[in-house]
Amino acid sequence: MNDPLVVVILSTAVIAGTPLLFAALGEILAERSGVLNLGVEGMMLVGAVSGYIATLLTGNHWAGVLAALAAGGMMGMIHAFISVSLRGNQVVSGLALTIFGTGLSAFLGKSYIGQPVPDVFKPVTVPLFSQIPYLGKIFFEHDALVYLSYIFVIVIWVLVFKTRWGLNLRAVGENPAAADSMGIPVYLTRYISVVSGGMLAGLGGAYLSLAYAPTWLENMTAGRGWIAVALVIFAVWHPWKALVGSYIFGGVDALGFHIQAMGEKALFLKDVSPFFLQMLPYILTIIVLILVTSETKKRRVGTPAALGLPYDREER
Amino acid sequence: MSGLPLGRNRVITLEKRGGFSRGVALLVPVFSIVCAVIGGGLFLLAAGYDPVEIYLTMLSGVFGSAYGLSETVVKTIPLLLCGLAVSVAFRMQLWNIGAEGQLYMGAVAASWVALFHGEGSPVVVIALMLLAGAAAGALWGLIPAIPRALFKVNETITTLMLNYVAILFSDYLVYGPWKDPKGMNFPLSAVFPDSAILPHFGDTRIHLGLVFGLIAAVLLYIVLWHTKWGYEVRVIGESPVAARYAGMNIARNILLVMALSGGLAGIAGMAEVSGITQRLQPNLSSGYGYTAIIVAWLGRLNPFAIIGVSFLMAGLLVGGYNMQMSGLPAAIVSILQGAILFFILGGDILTKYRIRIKNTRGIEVAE
Amino acid sequence: MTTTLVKMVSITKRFPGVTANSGINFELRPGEIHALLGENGAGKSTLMNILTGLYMPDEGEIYIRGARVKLTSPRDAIEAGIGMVHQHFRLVQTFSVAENVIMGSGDQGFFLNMQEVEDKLARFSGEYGINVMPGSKIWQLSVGEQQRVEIVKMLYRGTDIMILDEPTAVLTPQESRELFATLRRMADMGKGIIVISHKIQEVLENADRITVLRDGRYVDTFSGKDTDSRKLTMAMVDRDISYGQNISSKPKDDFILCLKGLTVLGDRGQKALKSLDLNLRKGEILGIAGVAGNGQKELAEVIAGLREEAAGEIEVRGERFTGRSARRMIDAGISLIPEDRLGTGLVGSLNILENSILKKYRSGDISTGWFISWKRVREYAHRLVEKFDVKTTGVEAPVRLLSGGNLQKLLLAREISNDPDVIVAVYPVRGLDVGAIEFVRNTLLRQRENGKGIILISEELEELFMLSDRVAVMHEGEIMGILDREEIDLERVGRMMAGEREEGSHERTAVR
Amino acid sequence: GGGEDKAATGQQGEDKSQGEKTKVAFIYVGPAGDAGWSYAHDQGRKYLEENVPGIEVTPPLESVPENADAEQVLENLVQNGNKIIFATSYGYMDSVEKVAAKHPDVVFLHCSGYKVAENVGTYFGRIYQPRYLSGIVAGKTTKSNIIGYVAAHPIPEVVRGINAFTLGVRSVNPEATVKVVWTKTWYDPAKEKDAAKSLLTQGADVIAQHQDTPGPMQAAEEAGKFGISYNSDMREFAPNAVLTGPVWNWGPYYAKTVQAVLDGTWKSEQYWGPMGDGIVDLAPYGDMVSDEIKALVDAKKQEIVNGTWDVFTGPIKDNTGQERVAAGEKPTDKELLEMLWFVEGVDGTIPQE
Ligand SMILES: Nc1ncnc2c1ncn2[C@@H]1O[C@H](COP(=O)(O)OP(=O)(O)OP(=O)(O)O)[C@@H](O)[C@H]1O
Ligand SMILES: Nc1ncnc2c1ncn2[C@@H]1O[C@H](COP(=O)(O)OP(=O)(O)OP(=O)(O)O)[C@@H](O)[C@H]1O
Ligand SMILES: [Mg+2]
Ligand SMILES: [Mg+2]
Repeated sequence: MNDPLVVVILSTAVIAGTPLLFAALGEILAERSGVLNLGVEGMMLVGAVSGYIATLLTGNHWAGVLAALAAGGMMGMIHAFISVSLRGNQVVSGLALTIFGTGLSAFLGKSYIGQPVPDVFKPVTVPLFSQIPYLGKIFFEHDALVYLSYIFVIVIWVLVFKTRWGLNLRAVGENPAAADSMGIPVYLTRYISVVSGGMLAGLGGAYLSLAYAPTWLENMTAGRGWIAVALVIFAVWHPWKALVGSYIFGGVDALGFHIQAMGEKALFLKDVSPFFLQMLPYILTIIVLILVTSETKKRRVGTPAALGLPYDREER
Repeated sequence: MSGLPLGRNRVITLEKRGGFSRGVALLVPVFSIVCAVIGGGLFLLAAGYDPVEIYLTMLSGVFGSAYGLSETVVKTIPLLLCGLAVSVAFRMQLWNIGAEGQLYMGAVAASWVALFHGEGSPVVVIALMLLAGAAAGALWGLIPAIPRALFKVNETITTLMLNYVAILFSDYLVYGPWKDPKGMNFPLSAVFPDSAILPHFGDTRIHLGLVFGLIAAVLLYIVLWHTKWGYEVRVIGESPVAARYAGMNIARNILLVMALSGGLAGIAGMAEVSGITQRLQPNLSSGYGYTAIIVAWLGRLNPFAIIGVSFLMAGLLVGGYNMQMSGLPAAIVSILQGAILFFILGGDILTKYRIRIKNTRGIEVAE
Repeated sequence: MTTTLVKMVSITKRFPGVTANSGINFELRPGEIHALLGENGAGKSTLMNILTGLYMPDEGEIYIRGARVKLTSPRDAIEAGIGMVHQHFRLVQTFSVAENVIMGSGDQGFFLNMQEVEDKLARFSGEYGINVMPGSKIWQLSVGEQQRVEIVKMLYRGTDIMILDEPTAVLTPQESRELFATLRRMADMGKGIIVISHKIQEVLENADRITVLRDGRYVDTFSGKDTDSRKLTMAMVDRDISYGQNISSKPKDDFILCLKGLTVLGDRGQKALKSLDLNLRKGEILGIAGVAGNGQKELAEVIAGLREEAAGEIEVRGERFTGRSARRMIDAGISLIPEDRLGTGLVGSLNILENSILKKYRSGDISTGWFISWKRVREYAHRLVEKFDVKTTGVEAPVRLLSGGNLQKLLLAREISNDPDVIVAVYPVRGLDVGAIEFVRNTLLRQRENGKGIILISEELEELFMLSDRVAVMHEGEIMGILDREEIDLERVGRMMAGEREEGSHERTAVR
Repeated sequence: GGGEDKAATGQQGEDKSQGEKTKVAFIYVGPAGDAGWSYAHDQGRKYLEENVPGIEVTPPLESVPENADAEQVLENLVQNGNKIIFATSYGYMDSVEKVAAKHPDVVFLHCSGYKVAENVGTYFGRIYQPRYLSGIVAGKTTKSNIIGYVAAHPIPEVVRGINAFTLGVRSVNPEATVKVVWTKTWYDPAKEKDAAKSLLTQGADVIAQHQDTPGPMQAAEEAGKFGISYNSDMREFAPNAVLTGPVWNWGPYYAKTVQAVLDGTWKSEQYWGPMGDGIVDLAPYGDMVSDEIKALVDAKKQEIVNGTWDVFTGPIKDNTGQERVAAGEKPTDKELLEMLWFVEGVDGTIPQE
């Protein structure tokens, strides 16, 4: 443990941020298509338990990842059906999905309580990259899912901003009527992005149960789904900013623990009540949001214009 | 894409209703609930339970006894106040997710009055607590309102974050400075003096907070539909551009509405500590601020509808414990509650659309 | 060999409460410009929405190039070579022109190559004479430019059945003329073009054939050469129309509104008004001519207190009113009839009662203390509806359900009943049919007789010349010149609209 | 309603002759699937069901919040005819007090509280005893002489555990200190793991925990360090790290208590079960624990079980150097129950200002 403390904290931040990042990326996809999904917490839980059970049954953690993706996708399907096809209220549907997912995950996991995962994700050092001073330790000494999250950030960024599909996706989220008349299948696009968003949320959950704290415990996401939803706004619907936001959130939490653990060495901070240290990530998020808002307003980037609104072709 | 294919030449389509009668407006929620009950029942059956028995337990637990009913009302109180709180904000398109935190701050302020200025005439003390609770909630609602009004900072995220802060702050007090010195160092404040405790109805736990909630609903209705300010709020909510055009001050109204919203949630917090727990403690709220969002939406932001919906929602929550008692694991109760909401939402579509099966042969391609 | 491009046979489409199309027949030939004429709500847009796959008809058949087709989505229509510029543009505001053009199209690879698109768009400009800046964002463009983007979208897809829904409603005469020249060029290449319009003159000048709809039914199809405006009007409305003329009294001499050296920033931070001087008299209609997007919107907004002055002064009745809020301007007797009726002028989901008091709810006639007296509101709203003949299913129906013409009537009714001294009317007849236009113009003239000052911002020069006591011409935020009624001359105005300044004809009040 | 009727007949039925089974109920603060606190109680419930005939155990109520809901749930249980109710978290204290006052015929047992009544008993285990013993193991194992302690909430129960543990550590290794980090949550595996990591970064080589999940143990495992678990045997989660840890074993207590009520011998008491009763114990040792250490622990355990010695026997100084317990003295149970100061050797603060 002779790395500088900052490196250690940042390295923890990456891990703590990863489940948030997966879920936030998923939410970015859904919201970019105009569908608000407040069911992330439920999706993560179902992903976590499915990944865990599949790993337990097959002995292979990649099977767990697949199961989590599938389960998250199914949850996305429910939300898509209600909010896209039935044009139901997206807020209520999302909240219901969280209640539903909490119950479903507990139900599924009941008989597996307290069993360790046979095959967990273990840190793998990336050759070469890990040699980079500081950054190597921070970013390249983690498990495969963390690397997968980097790839997803890049892939989603490219997909959303550099491809035909992404252009269509954004068009659907900004102005479904315009997209529709250009022959873009609005409902299909929304289905695809909500379902893949669910898959990513499921993966975020599985990261908890297979890598971060490998086991299944009811409610083990402990509110991370909500944070992920908030991070998307914070990130102005942008994958890179979601990455930064996730790491800040994870890191500030870790920082609070380090300040406590440092004791006397933390100087004046040692006298700050842990209750107040715990508030840090939330307060910091608000402050950063206020700081970045004026900037993003100037450039007219922000909420997808059709977010939360069901689309109906014959509506005027 | 607008229809589900059904066989060769048929599609199921949703056809917009051209407005609907009051009959439909009443019938549809009933229909939705029936759907929800049947859907939930099928689910229970699939999970290997007897739906009839489960529903009966739930109903008898909630409505079958004076006690069950009174407890449902007890739970209605915070849901009603928070539901109203959230609905005013939503009406102006302010996505206040922060009722939970505002409730806690209201509870904290009311507790401060009770703990440090609680001796005296009950009327005065309770009035002061009410005032303090409302003020603190309002203040907590104003914090996100200011950046929202000035710089358009998204309030969804700020209100959500402030929930966590408020709960930590309240915990800080009960674990620290406000801990009951005679409480064996448990994280609980001292019990409030009698003068700081809301009167109860009979020997139930229903307390005066119910009256606060009902009065708030009526007042809110009057304010929204019969005052100039309420009119402004509704216009701004429907069309901020038109409101500006009409010379309304949007920024000021954002502050006022968020303060009102926070204030109502603050009263919920005050009522909860003064009426129920009678001291400040951790875990004060069972997520009322969040459930209130569902309540507000299902009540279509209408104060009177919110009274009904919060009662039903309370029944669903209270009934959840009853179902557990009859052997339904908590997990399945949550699944059922989620499913019921899905069905209510799914049924809701019938208020807006008529389902029609269309024959598409008439415009089929010839080949 | 005259094959038909499109044949629509006995199309029927019902909406809850209305049959928008009933048994309509329609035919389009290659190489023709075919106008679709009819009053508001006649069913023109509906018919075309069916042709573009947006609406599914309840009955009827569609043939494209002789083959029967089933158009279940816009995609089917696009594949059949049909494209449409909608009445309300279907553009993504935050996207660039190029992005709007290529979205949904299959000809790009998986990865976007914006350079390639931009090159292709540049070639289009040459070929069809339509200029667009591929890199600009839609929200930065004027309405006219946005329309060009819509047309380019169609061209880009190789559309040969082109539909334009009221394309000239938002264009200046010059722009309209250019548009029809472009359309003619395209027709000559063998494309079939459908243009929806209310403007009889324009249709007569440009269309090869004209189909008229009334009340959702097919009336007749005329050949452009063999018909006249009288016949068309009769087919459309079944009666004669007469516009009032601005002939009577002279304006008084006292100014009620003076703008002095007014500079205002636009949405993009540019100077939308540049040190502008303008005065308005009592009993005067001051017309503002100019190509849309030259500062008219900002002018109206600054007068109404909806936009801040960067420099300069506003005086109302000689009193300084610079930097006042919208509310103060309303109280000062300034009324704005905004371009955007539903959204700015009226609140769609609120009912007629609620909309009728949008600016009056603070006044003592309507409210007592904090409270609004709905009884009084009801009486008031009924009076408005009766006096202005607003057709409605009831004062408690959301105004969203009102037709365009009736929306405008309600808006005018409300504004005029507030007895303002100054009325700023922005494109007050845009998108209205002849009957409604008649009503609006006559109403404005009556207000002039009552001694109000009216600023009429319009893109229809004919209208301006007919109604205005003076016409000021705006170009890039400046007044190029002001012509008195007697001096008005289409040539001069046209030159000024293009940016030529007439030194003599400026606001002479500064000297006075 | 039917519920009331049943309760009424229950009240009269002093002689439960006709196979009328006594109903027993449990309420848990978390899900039974938390693998921690509530899980341990649920194991106890199962034991009770299997070992005591003549009772009917109502399905346990999970995740009952420690607020207004608890009172309603308790009242409802009574109305459904339950005669013995175990409320398994300290936050139910007020609710139990209120409901019990209304139903003198029902026996309430409240875990970890301090308020008793005619029909309300409290129960708890002296978990600090095995904690002390686990401290011995930790103190013997540490090389860096820094031991990390991941603690949930700053309440007396947790503080007492930290102190006992530290006393155990220092009894064999006076050089060692125990660093405390508060997580402010009982239950968040990921967060608890991060807290443990911060302690490891600060040089800790043994991690103890007062948390409900194996997160801290997993952190120790990954870092190649050691851990002292809590609640249940956590060796499966961190086989190379977990040395041992204090565990709960509620079953025998539940069986005994219910039997006593059935027999009519139960009397209200503040039961604080010592290690000798088997309600608390040490989890099985990890393979790396040497026989020497085991012997050491066993010796001390004997003293505790025999009652010849207890953990907080003086002299004990607090971590500001002030003497809190004089030599040879023992604090009263009340003093133990409200303990909110750290003993010497603890590096940390108790947030209470
Ligand atoms: N979205 C809608 N849903 C239901 N009914 C509508 C809707 N929109 C319009 N209507 C009905 O259709 C009628 C005609 O609407 P439209 O805007 O086409 O009027 P119009 O016939 O063009 O009238 P005008 O000439 O005054 O513009 C309205 O009076 C209204 O009752
Ligand atoms: N989506 C819709 N829902 C309900 N009614 C509609 C809808 N679209 C059109 N209508 C109704 O159908 C009728 C015909 O409308 P349409 O828009 O086709 O008229 P139009 O001839 O284009 O009129 P305008 O000149 O005002 O554009 C109107 O009464 C209108 O209200
Ligand atoms: Mg119309
Ligand atoms: Mg139209």
